[in-house]
Amino acid sequence: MAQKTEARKAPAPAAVDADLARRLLYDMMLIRRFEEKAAEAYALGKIGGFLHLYIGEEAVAVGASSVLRRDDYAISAYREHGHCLAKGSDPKAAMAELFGRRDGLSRGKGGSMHLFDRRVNFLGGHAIVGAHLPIAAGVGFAIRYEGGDQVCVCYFGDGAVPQGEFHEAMNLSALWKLPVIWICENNRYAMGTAVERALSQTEIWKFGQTYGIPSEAVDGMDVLAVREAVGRAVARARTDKTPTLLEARTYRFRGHSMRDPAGAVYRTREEVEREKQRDPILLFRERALTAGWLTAADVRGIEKDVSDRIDEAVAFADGSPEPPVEWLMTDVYKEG
Amino acid sequence: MAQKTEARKAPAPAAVDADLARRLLYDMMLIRRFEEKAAEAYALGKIGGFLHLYIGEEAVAVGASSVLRRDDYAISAYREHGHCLAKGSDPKAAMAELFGRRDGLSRGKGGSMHLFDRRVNFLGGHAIVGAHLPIAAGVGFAIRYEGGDQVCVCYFGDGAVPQGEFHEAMNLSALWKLPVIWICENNRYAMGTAVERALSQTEIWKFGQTYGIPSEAVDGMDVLAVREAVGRAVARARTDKTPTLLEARTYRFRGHSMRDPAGAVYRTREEVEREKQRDPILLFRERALTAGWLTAADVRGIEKDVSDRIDEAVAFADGSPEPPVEWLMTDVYKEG
Amino acid sequence: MAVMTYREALNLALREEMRRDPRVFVIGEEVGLYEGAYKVTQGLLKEFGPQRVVDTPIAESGFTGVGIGAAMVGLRPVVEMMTFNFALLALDQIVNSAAKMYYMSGGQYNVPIVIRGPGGPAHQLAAQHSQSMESYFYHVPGLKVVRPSTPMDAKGLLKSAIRDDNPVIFIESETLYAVKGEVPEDPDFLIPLGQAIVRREGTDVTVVAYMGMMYRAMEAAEELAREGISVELVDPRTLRPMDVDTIIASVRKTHRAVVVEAGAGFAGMGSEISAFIQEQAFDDLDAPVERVTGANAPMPYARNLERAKTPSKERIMEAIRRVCYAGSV
Amino acid sequence: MAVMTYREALNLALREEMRRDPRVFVIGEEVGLYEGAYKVTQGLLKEFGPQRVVDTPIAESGFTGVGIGAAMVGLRPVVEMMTFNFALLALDQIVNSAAKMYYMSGGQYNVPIVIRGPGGPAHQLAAQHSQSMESYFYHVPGLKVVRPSTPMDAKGLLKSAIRDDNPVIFIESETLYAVKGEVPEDPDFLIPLGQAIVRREGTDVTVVAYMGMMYRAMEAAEELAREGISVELVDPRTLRPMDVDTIIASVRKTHRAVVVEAGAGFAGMGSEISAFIQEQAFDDLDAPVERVTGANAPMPYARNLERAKTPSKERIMEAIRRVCYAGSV
Ligand SMILES: Cc1ncc(C[n+]2csc(CCOP(=O)(O)OP(=O)(O)O)c2C)c(N)n1
Ligand SMILES: Cc1ncc(C[n+]2csc(CCOP(=O)(O)OP(=O)(O)O)c2C)c(N)n1
Ligand SMILES: [Mg+2]
Ligand SMILES: [Mg+2]
Repeated sequence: MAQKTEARKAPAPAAVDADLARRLLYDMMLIRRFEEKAAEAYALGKIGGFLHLYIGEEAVAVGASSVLRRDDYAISAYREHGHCLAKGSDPKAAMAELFGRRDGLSRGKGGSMHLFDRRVNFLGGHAIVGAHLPIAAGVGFAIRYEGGDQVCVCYFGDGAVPQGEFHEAMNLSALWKLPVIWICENNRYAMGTAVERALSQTEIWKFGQTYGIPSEAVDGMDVLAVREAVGRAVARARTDKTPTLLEARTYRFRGHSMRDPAGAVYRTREEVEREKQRDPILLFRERALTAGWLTAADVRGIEKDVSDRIDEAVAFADGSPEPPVEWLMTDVYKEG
Repeated sequence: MAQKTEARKAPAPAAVDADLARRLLYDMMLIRRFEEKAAEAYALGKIGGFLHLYIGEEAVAVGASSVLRRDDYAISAYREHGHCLAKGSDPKAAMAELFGRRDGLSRGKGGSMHLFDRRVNFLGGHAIVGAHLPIAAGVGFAIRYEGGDQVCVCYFGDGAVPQGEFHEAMNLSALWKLPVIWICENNRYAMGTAVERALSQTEIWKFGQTYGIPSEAVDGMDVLAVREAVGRAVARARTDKTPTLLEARTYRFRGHSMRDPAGAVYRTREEVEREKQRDPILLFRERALTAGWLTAADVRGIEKDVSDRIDEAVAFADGSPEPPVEWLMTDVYKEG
Repeated sequence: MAVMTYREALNLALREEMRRDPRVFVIGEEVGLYEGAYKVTQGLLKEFGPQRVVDTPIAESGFTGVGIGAAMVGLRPVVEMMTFNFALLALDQIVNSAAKMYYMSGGQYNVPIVIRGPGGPAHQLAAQHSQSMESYFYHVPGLKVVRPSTPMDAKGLLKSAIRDDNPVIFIESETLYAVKGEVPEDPDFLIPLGQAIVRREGTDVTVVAYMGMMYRAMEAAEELAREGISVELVDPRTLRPMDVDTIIASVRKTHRAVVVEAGAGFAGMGSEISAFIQEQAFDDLDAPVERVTGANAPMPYARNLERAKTPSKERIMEAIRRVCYAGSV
Repeated sequence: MAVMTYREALNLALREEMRRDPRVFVIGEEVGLYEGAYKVTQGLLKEFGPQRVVDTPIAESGFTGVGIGAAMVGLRPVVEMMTFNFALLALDQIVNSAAKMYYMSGGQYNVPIVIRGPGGPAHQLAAQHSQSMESYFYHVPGLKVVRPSTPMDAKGLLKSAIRDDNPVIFIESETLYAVKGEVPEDPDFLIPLGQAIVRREGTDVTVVAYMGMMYRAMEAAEELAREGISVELVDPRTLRPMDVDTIIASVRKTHRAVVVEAGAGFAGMGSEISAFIQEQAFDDLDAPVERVTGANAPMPYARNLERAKTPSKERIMEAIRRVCYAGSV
């Protein structure tokens, strides 16, 4: 049940200090490293099915999650490793899930597209484009019903916008004033389909205006910009349950999935190279160094911690056994 | 196949003359009379199932159809008797369909909610709210594909707007430039649900703006206003395939269906009485008389013609036999 | 015991469960102010207020998804489909989200939701508004599917469905809302999901039927009794999980079976019942299991065609006679 | 005859029909510029241009409705579902609009549309992307449902589906796209819908299977031949309309039947096949019709659990042995 909790203040997104800078950089690098290692494991056949990497988009999940409480909810589509880790999940259990092992977040039954983690209120991991938006509205409904002050952050891609459920979820959240923060990760492509080939209105944030909810576009490559925009949205949602639509302008550096490695049919190499100049990790690292929030030594330290932690996650996943075959028939129904 | 036709000009909606005034008044009164007689027949048990009357909304169908060609398409929901008759269907066959008889438009298999008439390109008669909008977009797609210059008029209620298919159809028609004229008959209620309890944006025409298509609200009780607005939309659609969203502000004088006769739980008697002052037939008759387009004698003549024609329709329907029982299994599959 | 209509029994079940558990709420089109298109939710808005009796716009997949999300985090929604015909718009939410969430999450998030409303043939509502809808659900692992034929079952099974921790598809019938019957008033009266009931004991043939077809089969049975044919009538009540044992036990006794179904016959519920009967009681069968089903056509509007679409008492009687005389000569 | 993959056979069928009839067009997600998520539409954009090879946004019910509307006024759309899992979002359009239009309109508007794409179990795609989808369609009057197992069938049946005047659900398989086989190049080569084929002649038992399960059943048959059990393998190819006669004729010859199905067993395709076999060949059967089906659970991601979900060659062989030895002692 949506826990009622004494209204702890979420950290005000104001000033950046060494501590915050470290956390943001660490989380972004952790996700990046997790994804790189997952790609390796996929190539080795240790991960099967689809694998959608979040590389290039880390600032969105990290910026947003940095203003969330543990009892807030987050929900996403199938490119969700970053959202899940940013919400606080253990990379060991996440990697084990990608490996399809018994110690995985979803006991090996969900895989890469279906990470769930009740410990940190991460609600998945959904692979039908658009379908998790009404579900997010329902989580907001429950928060209001229970009189809680949590929020629900719902991440979705530009590809979900033409889907009817986007419209239904926007209208219901606006009509009923549900504390949902809609974060559209506009990485300009849905698989091979550029936004302008999918939407007659490419300024996605403008859809929110029609429903009368606060809406804005934000630079999804700037972790602080995301943090501030989401911070404002969270404040509105906690105090008077207003939903918000944020369009985070970002870019995926890799293909749609490991089966679309180049991702080069529908976009030029030049475009990809240009976008890589906006790498959210490089940008923030520079900024942190120039601003003096972090020293070069700090950064090296973070790099080391991150890579150790992910190596450990891979080792853990590798060591975790396959689920017992009886689990095929468990969790189909919950016994009363 | 969407017939290619030499571009006959549709009548310019400019000046009103006796002829046009007669036609508009005649068509509105014909629909009104048809519905009144259908209500009687329903009370007598000659019509079964649901019966949704169009009384009060006649100006929309008649104003819109007055600028259409026979080879243009029209499609609607389940409150479609008026749209079907205005497009040119024979009241005899329409009434016979309501009676479930073999001479009915749909051979008695469709009933009140599923009137279809290929003779006049009337594409039904659809009872799943929102579902016929993508179908209308498909008709527009076919017109463009065939290089024809027809248009497709799609009537739907305010209740269809919160439905995902509204959004999908708007986006596709705007993205692909399909010659569809979207006419939302906003009669302020979807069954018992007032627009403001269903939509966070109650100015329905504004949705169209987001998709970048010409959009406006029009007085749905003023047959000439509807005719002009639809005339402009049709011109745009014929020349450069631009879709349009029109919000026709109207009101249903009767209950949602014959099973909701009063329709008084969700609206006040005062409101209904007030709205009846805007009766589109009374308003236009007055105007036609004062403007001298018609004389009192003309009007009496029209009244007589209309009531004779509908009596004849009822007699025809009554006299038409039930469909032969073998028809249960015909029209399930079309044999190649 | 009180005598009440099927509609009143459902209404009472909702009231009792809403009083018992503050997490239970009702959501759907016209359930509040209008008190339900078929008045099943009459009086609920007045008693429980707009927070727990929620009117929605027409957005089936949207408000069903809202129910699923709310259920994931601990509420117990009862979603009304004004009629089940509209559930197809929400089928992705029901099948890909509700039914699979508990499994995909490795047992972390169950979805205790009830989706209820009328389904099946109605009166002259034609192809889109008059059809048997259970076939879209009973094949799906993770769902439970209920079809309650009587007021008592309507109450006892709806209460169990609401208390169940899994998604339950609860399909009523427009044609049964006015049916009267005895209903226990005890708020703790429950009928467990997954239990069939023998509506009539008999020795010559087992007839399996539910909802309107159960009543029609009962008439056929009474009439055949006069011909000396003793029919045992079994009503599954829950289609998934199906109470196979009760049906098999009956067939082992009668050695003959007829399955009656209102919906189109090809690959319907009757197919599964016929299949498991011959699988599990093959050596007991003196005749093939016969199916009496609706025609494999959409529902026509015309009264006479509509009548011909669903199994008549006569067709049920003929099938029963056939299986009874088959093999016995 | 040329040897080509299942994927190439589908591609060739599309090309031939698009060349033959200007009203035929392809529409769906990624069918054009990207040449299909599974490359079935490779080269079509280049040959036929963007007007006839239409990329869509992600809006399944929207673009399926577009196909239906276009078909009503004379075009012949081939709608690609990137995978059939997503067809649930368009199910209302398919069931309530496409399947019923011809009937509701009293024969005025037929809907010559093909909805095609891969369905069924894939490799580690988990619950939402790896499931048998045919059950949502084969029960529906007004639809035809095809499941082609070989490259030759893929070509011959897709061409017939495109020329058919009714809505046809054409479900391919990700696991078969790379399968090679002989395919007639003759552009007039068609395989009529509704005809099963005997893949292997035998005398002891009839096995009914399609798609991946057909290949697995074939392996089982070859292995059992060495044990002296002669299996006749029938592939229905079209599920609706079902070629009942070919299956019954085989059972009358062998007196035994096993139905294999990848999907969940409860109320699946196997239920219908088992039901009509015992109905129509009851006196010929020496043993109950057995079903070997997928587990009644969603599809798990883990490799070992996934393997356990669908019928193995061993389970098929055991079932065949059971029905062969049953009754014969
Ligand atoms: C309803 C539905 N249709 C199609 C697909 C296949 N598909 C998977 S991801 C995807 C593209 C989604 O793009 P976007 O929403 O922008 O997210 P991104 O991959 O860019 O993060 C598509 C079409 C799907 N999963 N669900
Ligand atoms: C998808 C769907 N949901 C619910 C219904 C039941 N229903 C029939 S008409 C109606 C109200 C529609 O109102 P509106 O679109 O405004 O049209 P109006 O009746 O006012 O002309 C509803 C909810 C339906 N037919 N289809
Ligand atoms: Mg994208
Ligand atoms: Mg309305």
